[in-house]
Amino acid sequence: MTAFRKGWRPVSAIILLFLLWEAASLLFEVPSWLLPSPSQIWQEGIAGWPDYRYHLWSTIRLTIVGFSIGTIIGIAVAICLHLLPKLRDTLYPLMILSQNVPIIVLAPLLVIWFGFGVLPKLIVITLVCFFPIAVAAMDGFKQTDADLMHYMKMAGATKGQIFRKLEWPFALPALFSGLKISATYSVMGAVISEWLGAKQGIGVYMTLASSSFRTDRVFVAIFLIMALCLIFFAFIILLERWTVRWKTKGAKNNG
Amino acid sequence: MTAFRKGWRPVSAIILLFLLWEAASLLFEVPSWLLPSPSQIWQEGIAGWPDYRYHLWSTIRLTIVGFSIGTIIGIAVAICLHLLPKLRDTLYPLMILSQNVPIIVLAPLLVIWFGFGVLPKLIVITLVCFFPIAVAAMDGFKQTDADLMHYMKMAGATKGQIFRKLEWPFALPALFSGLKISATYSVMGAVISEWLGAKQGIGVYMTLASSSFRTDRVFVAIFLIMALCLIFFAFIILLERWTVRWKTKGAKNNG
Amino acid sequence: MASLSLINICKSFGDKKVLKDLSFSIDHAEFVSIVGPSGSGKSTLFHLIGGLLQPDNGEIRMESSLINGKRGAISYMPQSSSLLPWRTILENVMLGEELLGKKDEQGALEMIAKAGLSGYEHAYPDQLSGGMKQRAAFIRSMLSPQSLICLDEPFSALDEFTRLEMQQWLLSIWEEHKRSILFVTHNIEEALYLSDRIIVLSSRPAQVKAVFTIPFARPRRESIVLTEDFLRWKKKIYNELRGMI
Amino acid sequence: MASLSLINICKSFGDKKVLKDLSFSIDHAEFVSIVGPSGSGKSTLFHLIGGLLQPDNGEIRMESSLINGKRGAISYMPQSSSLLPWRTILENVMLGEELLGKKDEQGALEMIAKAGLSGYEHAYPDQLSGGMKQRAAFIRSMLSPQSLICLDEPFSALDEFTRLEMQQWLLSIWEEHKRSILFVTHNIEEALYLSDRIIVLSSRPAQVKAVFTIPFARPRRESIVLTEDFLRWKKKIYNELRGMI
Amino acid sequence: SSENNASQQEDPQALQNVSLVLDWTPNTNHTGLYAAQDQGFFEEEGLNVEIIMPGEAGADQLVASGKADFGVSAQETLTEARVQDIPIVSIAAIIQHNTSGFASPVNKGITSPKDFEGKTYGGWGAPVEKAVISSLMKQENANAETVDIINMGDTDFFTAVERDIDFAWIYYGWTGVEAELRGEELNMLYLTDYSEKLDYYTPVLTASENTIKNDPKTVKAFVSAVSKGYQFAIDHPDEAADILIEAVPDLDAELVKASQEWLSPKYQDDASRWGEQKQETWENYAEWMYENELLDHELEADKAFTNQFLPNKED
Ligand SMILES: Nc1ncnc2c1ncn2[C@@H]1O[C@H](COP(=O)(O)OP(=O)(O)OP(=O)(O)O)[C@@H](O)[C@H]1O
Ligand SMILES: Nc1ncnc2c1ncn2[C@@H]1O[C@H](COP(=O)(O)OP(=O)(O)OP(=O)(O)O)[C@@H](O)[C@H]1O
Ligand SMILES: [Mg+2]
Ligand SMILES: [Mg+2]
Repeated sequence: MTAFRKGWRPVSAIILLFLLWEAASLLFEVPSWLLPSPSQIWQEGIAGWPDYRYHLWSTIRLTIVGFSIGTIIGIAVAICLHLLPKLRDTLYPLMILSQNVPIIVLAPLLVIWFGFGVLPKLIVITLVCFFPIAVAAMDGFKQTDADLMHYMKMAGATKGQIFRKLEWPFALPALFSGLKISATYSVMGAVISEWLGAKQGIGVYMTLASSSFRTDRVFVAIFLIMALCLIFFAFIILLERWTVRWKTKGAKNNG
Repeated sequence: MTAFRKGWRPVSAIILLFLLWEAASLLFEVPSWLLPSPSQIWQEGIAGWPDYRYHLWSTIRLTIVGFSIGTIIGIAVAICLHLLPKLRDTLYPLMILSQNVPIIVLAPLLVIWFGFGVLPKLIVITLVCFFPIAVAAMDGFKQTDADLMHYMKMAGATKGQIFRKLEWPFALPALFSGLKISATYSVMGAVISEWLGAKQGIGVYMTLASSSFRTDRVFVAIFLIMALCLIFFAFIILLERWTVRWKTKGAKNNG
Repeated sequence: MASLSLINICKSFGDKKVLKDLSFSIDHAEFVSIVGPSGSGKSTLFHLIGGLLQPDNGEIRMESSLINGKRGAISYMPQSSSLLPWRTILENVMLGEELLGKKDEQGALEMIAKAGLSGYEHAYPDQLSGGMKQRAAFIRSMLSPQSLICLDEPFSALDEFTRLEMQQWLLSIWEEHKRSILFVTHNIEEALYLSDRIIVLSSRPAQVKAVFTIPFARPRRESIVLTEDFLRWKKKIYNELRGMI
Repeated sequence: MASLSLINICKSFGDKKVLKDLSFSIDHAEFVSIVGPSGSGKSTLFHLIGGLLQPDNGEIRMESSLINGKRGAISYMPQSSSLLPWRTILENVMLGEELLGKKDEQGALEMIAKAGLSGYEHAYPDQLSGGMKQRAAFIRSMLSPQSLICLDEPFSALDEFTRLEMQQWLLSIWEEHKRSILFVTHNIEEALYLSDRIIVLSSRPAQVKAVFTIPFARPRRESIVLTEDFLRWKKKIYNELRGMI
Repeated sequence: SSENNASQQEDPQALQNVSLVLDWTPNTNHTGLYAAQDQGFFEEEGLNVEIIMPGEAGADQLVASGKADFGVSAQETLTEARVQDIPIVSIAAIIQHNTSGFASPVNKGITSPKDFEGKTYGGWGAPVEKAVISSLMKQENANAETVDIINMGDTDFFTAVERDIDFAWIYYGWTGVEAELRGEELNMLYLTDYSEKLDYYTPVLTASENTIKNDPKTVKAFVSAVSKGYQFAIDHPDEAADILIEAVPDLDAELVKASQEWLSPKYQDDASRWGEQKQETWENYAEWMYENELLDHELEADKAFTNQFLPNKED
């Protein structure tokens, strides 16, 4: 997780990648409609800013709202299913099923049921986000240290107290593992949801670019999506560091 | 995880759901092109078997191969990045980025590079599967119990031994958490990859059904996908039980 | 009416019989020690009293109510210190109180100081030595408000002097608040110095092998361990235990 | 040439000085005990010798080579038993050997039987009592082939008889194989009964407060603990320790 | 468009909100719609139209279910939809003749359907593709079984022909024009050149049977505004292209202009008025589909379309 502190490594790897790409473009004279060179993408990225900034904002808003809802639902589902084992037995398989309704097929139904508003889009992002969080959190809860659990039970902790004071903090690292996966998917989820029929958003920008054969703009969109994802991911990692800091603070001689 | 042993709960929940759905279809006279009733879907599922069985086999094969490759790569990546922290610092952000190249955009590139054969499809499934596995495994490795780690180090275990004998078994539960998420996505990955250009597969079957307005067949396809996913998921859970059975065997009085 | 009574308790793990027809009781404000071979079932006994396990047979009564499988009736210090790694020592020692709704930070800080842990209030368990963790777990059980305290080898990781300090402190708390204490130890001198009664368990399956009522007057002084009487008692119990192994 | 020598070792955690200019050495086939107050730095000392931690200052030499930060040179039994929960007892006790490439299942089974754990070869650590886990960890360190064994309070969770058995067994192994042993304990009698020398550490920051060479002849008999001489030594060390607390 | 804003502010209540779903991303097929909006034709008819991209949802079901009032579709899909009892109706043909066909880079040497033999076709996996290819090839006594049909999914034409694909089915007005702009020479085989029956309407405007029955006034108003919009696009291709570019700035301006130039004359073409549909065209194509086993049963062609909302020729 020191990935972001020691930022120079990945950054230089990426720069190297870009240089190779640029060189290859020049060398093999790849036509730009097939694969634009980084410099062309960069130019379009600068030039197109006034065009796509509204799209960008719209996607960011959608992602944040969707990811938040997905997280809340994911955690809530994990908690409910964990605390109510019978409910878990009933719903867990259904939850897995929910992940396998192909969104592309769900899309028309969602639009037919909920219209073209923001609701079907949020449903899509939520569907994409909540599952990794819920699975990771449930597995985390399940793996609580047995000795600590024994103590809590003997000390007369109620189910709720055991959950709040033991299982929850214990599952936090696992939960963050799920959050990381979800954060990564949330931006993609937003973009997909925009294909559901939206007026703005990176997804729309990309479809338009692609259908008018502007490969350079498609790549600008890809890089915007990537940048958004990285920012989200970094945010989760910061949150993780801040939340489970006892791990780093306590285990100093974990040489 | 007793979900599958106590199978009657989810099964009855699903049956209930179907009954409600059927009743609603009858009651509100939903036209079948909008939302077919379960009985219609069931009929088409029976009647269409000779039509879609080849599609089904093709998707199953693709999923198994893709998921296996994705798992191997995911685990290999996690191990490499874990054992070589510098490499991790360099590649982890790139790995996150890899998750955010929208597949729909990657498709043309994959086609350019690898044609319309099976290779680009496997790449898509692998891309979808390896990430949750890699993230979960890496987080699992990181959370190895400090006391045990101290002992292993003092006992002179080499990096490889520490990994094989301590970190790996310790991370198994986390790894399975990731495998579960991936298994769920693998079938969807296969279906999506079939949209990349395939001659057969559930994805193809579904596109055809959808473009000729056979909503009932679309739902047959959805249910096939779901069934496949559940089977994969169940398989992973069996494997988990069998692999980390010390957990259930050792902690009997974890009442 | 005894504070806690166990009547014909049986417990097996799989086909391993651990406790067999075990019966004894503790009075109000009594200090009872349990000694017995390693692996005889002392910790299991505590798990039964604490409601973590259900006896296969028999009754556990507190005052007059049956508490088989009921949790939270006792204050407990486990054999492994079981501190929550994400809580500081201060937060950890207040956990028992917290679970029952009332926290007394001032009291906790005083206790921490008395246990020689001042300066570590805000350290995490990972930063403590084995003995220090044990002391923290001990404070936690002392701060819990229940009237029966079960201590599972609380001082095993302490040097003789710290151990003596802790013993004296335990006695002073006990004499002041008059709670009942059930105390597992392997140290016969410790058991003699602290207890009103000593229960000797046989090896597995554990049964009550002998019960000794210790006649030394209270309050007890440290010097008591040097008396002839004390040595005689020590030999007696020593022989009782030796007979078994 | 001493088997192990520590020269002017210093170690701090943050701004807490734990070890300060600590020097001592162990000869070949010598049995040295370390006693000292809880939290003084004994386990830290072992972590330094084992290479888990680097001293801030000073040298750790084995034979004549510097082993600061070098791992695997000693066989170690940690204070917390640290058994791998997914391995059976048999697999756990062979871990130390396994790491160095050679496994001897027959020998391991014999050791397990001697430690009174027969029947538990294929049990998981969770199914063992505290004392049984400690014995398993002890066997593990005995089975490791290194010539210096560091034991951190190996018998603290054992009843007096099991402890005595283990002590005698330890002595017999030691006399047979002539390995060097560094032994942390809080039990002065134990230290006296087992050791050639006893090193008394001061409280934090730990320094060598005193070193006693124990003159009792080998092989030692259990009855030695009842001799006048033994009691005199016990008082001597007791007083040395008391001076500090 | 400043005057539109003014009229909107004057009396916003009077405008009726209707929605229109496109069939794909906005392109020159849709110019008339954007022109009608920009020129205020919709407002003149008392409509406030929201133009929506369909995304993956597909317009037909949305229109049929009433989530959108109007849609853009094509005769081939509408035929299949109606056969599946989906109640939508074509209310105007946007382009009189089928402008689609099989395109291939010149170097592939495909100048007639005969040359398809042994080549690889890249499509989207619909049975109709195979049927069309075979029927064209049959006319030249070529063996359709030798054509390798591959589903190329979302891959675009230019990318696909770089790889394993030899020819694909495109709309000339967009992809073909793009090729011109790129200076890529294409061999284009229009369907209309080979079969009368394949000269179907694509794209068309649609409304649901419900809307037509319950709200004919709105449909009438809508169609007449759209009709004016397309008339505008026919008369002023350049301005119309600018309107589209302004409305959807993310489109490639050059392509839009060139495409508009090509397409403007094709909207009305040889018909007596824009939007006119002939029963014969509907019957022919449905018959062809039925013959090729692409339909479960025959289409009632007269119910599939209507000219009743088109403005009278005198207008
Ligand atoms: N979860 C379990 N599954 C199976 N056997 C168990 C389990 N827990 C304890 N036992 C067995 O029960 C017996 C008694 O264990 P217990 O922990 O009560 O001993 P103890 O008297 O506390 O020993 P010590 O003094 O060593 O702590 C042991 O033989 C142990 O193996
Ligand atoms: N990781 C750490 N971070 C900060 N301080 C530490 C850490 N590990 C140990 N210490 C401190 O070092 C001191 C010595 O600890 P150590 O475990 O060596 O004591 P010990 O002599 O083994 O005590 P005991 O007999 O209680 O086991 C203690 O004060 C402890 O708080
Ligand atoms: Mg015990
Ligand atoms: Mg220690």
